[in-house]
Amino acid sequence: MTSVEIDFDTVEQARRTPDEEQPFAELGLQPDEYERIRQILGRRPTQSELAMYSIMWSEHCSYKSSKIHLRQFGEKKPVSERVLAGIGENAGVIAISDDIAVTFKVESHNHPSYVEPYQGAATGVGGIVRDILAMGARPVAVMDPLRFGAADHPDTARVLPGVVAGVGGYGNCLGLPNIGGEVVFDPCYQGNPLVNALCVGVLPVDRLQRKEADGPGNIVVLMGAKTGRDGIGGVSVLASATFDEGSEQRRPSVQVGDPFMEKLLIESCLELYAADLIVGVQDLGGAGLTCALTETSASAGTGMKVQLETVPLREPSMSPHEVLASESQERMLLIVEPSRLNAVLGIAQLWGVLATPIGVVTAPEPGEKAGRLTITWHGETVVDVPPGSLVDDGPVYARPLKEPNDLPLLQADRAETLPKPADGDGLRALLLRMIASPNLCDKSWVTEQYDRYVLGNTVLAQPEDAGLIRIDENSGLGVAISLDGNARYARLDPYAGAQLALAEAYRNVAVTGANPVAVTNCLNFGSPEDPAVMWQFAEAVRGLADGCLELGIPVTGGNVSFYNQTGAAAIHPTPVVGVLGVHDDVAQRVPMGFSYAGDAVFLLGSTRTELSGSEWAWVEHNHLGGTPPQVDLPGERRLGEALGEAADRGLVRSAHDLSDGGLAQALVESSLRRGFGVDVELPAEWSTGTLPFVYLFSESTGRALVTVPPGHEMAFTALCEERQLPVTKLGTVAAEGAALSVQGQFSVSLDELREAWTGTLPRLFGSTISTNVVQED
Amino acid sequence: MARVVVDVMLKPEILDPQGQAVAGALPRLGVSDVASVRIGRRVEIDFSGEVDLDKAREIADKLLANPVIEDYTVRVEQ
Amino acid sequence: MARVVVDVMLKPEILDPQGQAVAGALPRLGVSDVASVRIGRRVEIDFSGEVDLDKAREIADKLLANPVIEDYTVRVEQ
Amino acid sequence: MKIGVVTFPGSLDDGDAARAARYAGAEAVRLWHADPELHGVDAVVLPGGFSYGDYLRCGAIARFAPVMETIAREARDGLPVLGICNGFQILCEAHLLPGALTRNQHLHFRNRDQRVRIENATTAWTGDFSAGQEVVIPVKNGEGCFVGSTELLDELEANGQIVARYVGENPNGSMRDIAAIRNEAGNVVGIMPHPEHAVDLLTGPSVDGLGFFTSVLKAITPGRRTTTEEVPA
Ligand SMILES: Nc1ncnc2c1ncn2[C@@H]1O[C@H](COP(=O)(O)OP(=O)(O)O)[C@@H](O)[C@H]1O
Ligand SMILES: [Mg+2]
Repeated sequence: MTSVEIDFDTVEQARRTPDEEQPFAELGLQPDEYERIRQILGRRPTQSELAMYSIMWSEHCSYKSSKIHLRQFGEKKPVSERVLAGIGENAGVIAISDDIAVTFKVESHNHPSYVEPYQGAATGVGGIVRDILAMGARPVAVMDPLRFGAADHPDTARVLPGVVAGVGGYGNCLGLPNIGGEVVFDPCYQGNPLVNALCVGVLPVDRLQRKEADGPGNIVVLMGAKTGRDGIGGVSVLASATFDEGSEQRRPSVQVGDPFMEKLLIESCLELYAADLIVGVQDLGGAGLTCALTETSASAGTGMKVQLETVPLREPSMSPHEVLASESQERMLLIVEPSRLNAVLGIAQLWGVLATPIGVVTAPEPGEKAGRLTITWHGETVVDVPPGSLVDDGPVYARPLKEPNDLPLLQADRAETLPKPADGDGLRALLLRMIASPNLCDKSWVTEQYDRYVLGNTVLAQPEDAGLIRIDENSGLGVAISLDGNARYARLDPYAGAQLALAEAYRNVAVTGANPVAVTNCLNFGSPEDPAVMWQFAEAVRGLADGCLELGIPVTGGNVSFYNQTGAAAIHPTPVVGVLGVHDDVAQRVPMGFSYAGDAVFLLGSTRTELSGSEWAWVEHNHLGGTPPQVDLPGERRLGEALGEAADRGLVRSAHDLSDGGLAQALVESSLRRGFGVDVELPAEWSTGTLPFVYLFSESTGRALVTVPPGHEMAFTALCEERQLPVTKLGTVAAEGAALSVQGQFSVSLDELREAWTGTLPRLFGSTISTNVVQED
Repeated sequence: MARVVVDVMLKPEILDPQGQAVAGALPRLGVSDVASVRIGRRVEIDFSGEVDLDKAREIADKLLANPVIEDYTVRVEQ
Repeated sequence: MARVVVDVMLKPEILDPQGQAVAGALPRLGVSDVASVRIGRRVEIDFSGEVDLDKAREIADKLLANPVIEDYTVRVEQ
Repeated sequence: MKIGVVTFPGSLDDGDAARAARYAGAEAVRLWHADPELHGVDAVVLPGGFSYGDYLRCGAIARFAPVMETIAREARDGLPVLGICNGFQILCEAHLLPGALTRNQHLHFRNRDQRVRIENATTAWTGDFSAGQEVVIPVKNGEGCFVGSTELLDELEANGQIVARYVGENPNGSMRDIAAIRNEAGNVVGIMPHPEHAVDLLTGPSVDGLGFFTSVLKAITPGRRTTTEEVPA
């Protein structure tokens, strides 16, 4: 081939034209970063190499701003023999018995979901499912923590229905039950909704897969969808226009998902794992082939020779740098011994999935510690790099941190001083307003769009406190997961806010009777270049790491999403924390709803006057200020242990954690769940003036509402007292269809409660078509 | 009564799983010479009075198509 | 390469909730003179060789449309 | 007794249908879409899911699977066939049942526990119920709205071919609240709600769904379906 015909940049050309100007700044690289690349290569990078470095060294892939902080999750890690794979892998893997492990992780897909809500959310689900699949696991459930702008803002009517349909469209079609999530509204998310997605998978302990591209001579196989131009620039600011000024077509950064293809990909991968046919596997997500090729070879210390033109393309006109940067969905990279190649291709064919050998693993040159990744395009070398330089040698920043200027004033402006209702009528009216408010109202309009039954192992799902799935049909072994985050608390105190999210997720898992064992997290923040945001981030990570150490459960994985802001305004810091717990026998699960008239109702934990950052302050006074509720992790631990033992001994009929909206909200939810009323008498010391209000709406942590069947009360209270866990008898469960009554204060029929609680979302989003374009107000 | 037809198709570079699935099923109908199938939406808008093509274009742009991933054409049907 | 376009629309007597929803949203765009909106599918079939209209008709009849509820038209695109 | 459960690419509730068959006391036999052989099963379930992604029209592509040719032939000979959700859609597309299933009127996928009244207890799949009995079974579909011409609907009513109706809120806008229908002979039934998800109180809202699977075990004559080379010794 003569060089005249070549319309793409090659290594040879790069050597010949060292001074050619390159658009590194447009690709998001700093001048010193570009200089580093030239140093590493000993020449200017080719167009393809430049694209690869710019993606791999982007914030999203390199964690350059967060790395120095995230280290604490390792440094402060509590000892746990359960963790088989932790941070650094696609997802954390936790042994739940001698031979069964689970893997779980949460990730964000925030920006794409704002641009194209349906596809953005759908591909968010698809991406996290492939991470779980890459560990060797069968994905068995998904969850979706979501944050939107104000519920009544016209653009929320564009974003929310699309996001929900996308989460459902992809998850339902994959056959994964959706077992929980969050729907939270706050104006801070107006131009920047948060779409986080969690997947959990199950694998035999001995089937854990590795991503290492070990064994020189082994074949590199790309399996799944064809590669197209979609998503180029999704990860970094890479846009093909900057390469190709002539045909300036803006490429979309949103990909379209194909859940059917993903389902076939899952089934074929699981067959490959079961037959032990592969050496390594890696999913393709952000940064596509670039990330998969470099990570698999770098982690093994090997090299690769890849013939890029063998990659099946959807659009034949793609150039090599586009193929390398494409974020086309539903693809996996496999490392296969040559003798197994035919068997692998055969399984792919059985499921109707494309599988194509694209290269071979190579050994390091004699004297070298690591191999090189060389990529050719129709015979010409377009990439020749040490793969480790892309994966591990990216820039690391200790960005400046500074407490936000407004924080002292904000913290001084306490909600405890706001006007409060002081009589029964006022409380009754307040209760009805509170349960109808967007954050506290019934979320069925959203969750009914998700399949919760598929796979037949869903024991608890939304609106229960945690999702609980059966893992082993014979023994009843299962896992419970809850995801939580309260950004208002985190805004007021990010250290405490992260711990409160952890505490809430821990509590939600514990009330089902499960034993919390591991943590994942998705840290959604504004721009790391803003010292105030960076301070929030640092505090949140420190809080979470300290909290996990104190609770004795390790962080096994997670995700960071920066740049969540509109103009200069960052979202509230939003650490979303997921806790996974193990249930030895899901038949002993504890649901949240009252279910027998005459059962005793107890409140566990202590109530304090804690209204700052509360849902009440926000709904009634549009107020955010003060300091969030006190964190009491030892108390959470005692509560969890007590609930676990009570569940094992069959002493409790229901348990429901208290969080947003306090005791009042918990009483309403437990009543409406199965349609049983409740008669409550407030403790004498809380019965006068505005104290009943405080008791009902304070958001003190470490509390749960529990019902105990007649005859077990003594045993139950003794169990709590042994653990120094405050226990207060509040009253009894009333008859089916009765009312919620607070003696001396008010009484509301369940019908009236239900009408207020369920009406809000259908009223806001019931009409099904909204415009496609962003709506300003 | 006058009718405007809006055809909405995914942009050529965007994956079309629907079309792909149909193309994959054709061999079973004994069809082997189809290179590609793309599936989009056809929207028929009947105006009660005069056709308002500008209005139709606005409807297409704001409601019927998502310009991030879809192209559309608007025409009056004869 | 030659293209056949198959338009598939719900029969007039079958309710089209999608079309209705779009029609219902029009007043919000300030459109009040639309009598009805119907939404169907537009399928573009690219043959690798000659257009085979009979084949296309068979594909439409057996696969692309459900004759119980849908009508279709098949035409070669110019 | 063997109940076959077909897996198409994109079938999702196949494992659940097999589990339900086992709970009812049958042996569950997995059938593969590309294999025309029914392996001696006495009845067949077409499970829920999104066969072939349900991209064109639900069930439209699955209908052409090799296994469907055999099922269509045997069904005409009396083989009991139950199509659940996507399976119901496939049966309509394959013209083994009349009418069609279209997009839910409210345009959303909907998953909820649904009250359903069994209208006809004479089919191969509903013999264990009594006509008029109300049961609770989950619905979960995006295109479960049954439509047909007035003549067809009248005919279904007159022939007792409406097997079940929604009670309370109709979850998808289905005409005449139809949740399940049968063919004229009564061996082929299509149902939109998912009986296989109501077989265990641990994981479902009731155990009402089990009745469909126990019914068929009583309706079939063992061995009737085995082909010569598979006659058990
Ligand atoms: N907030 C976090 N906490 C703990 N681990 C994290 C966090 N963010 C990222 N990680 C870990 O860093 C690694 C790389 O993350 P990511 O790039 O999201 O993974 P992937 O490439 O699989 O999408 C993963 O092991 C992930 O678990
Ligand atoms: Mg990964």
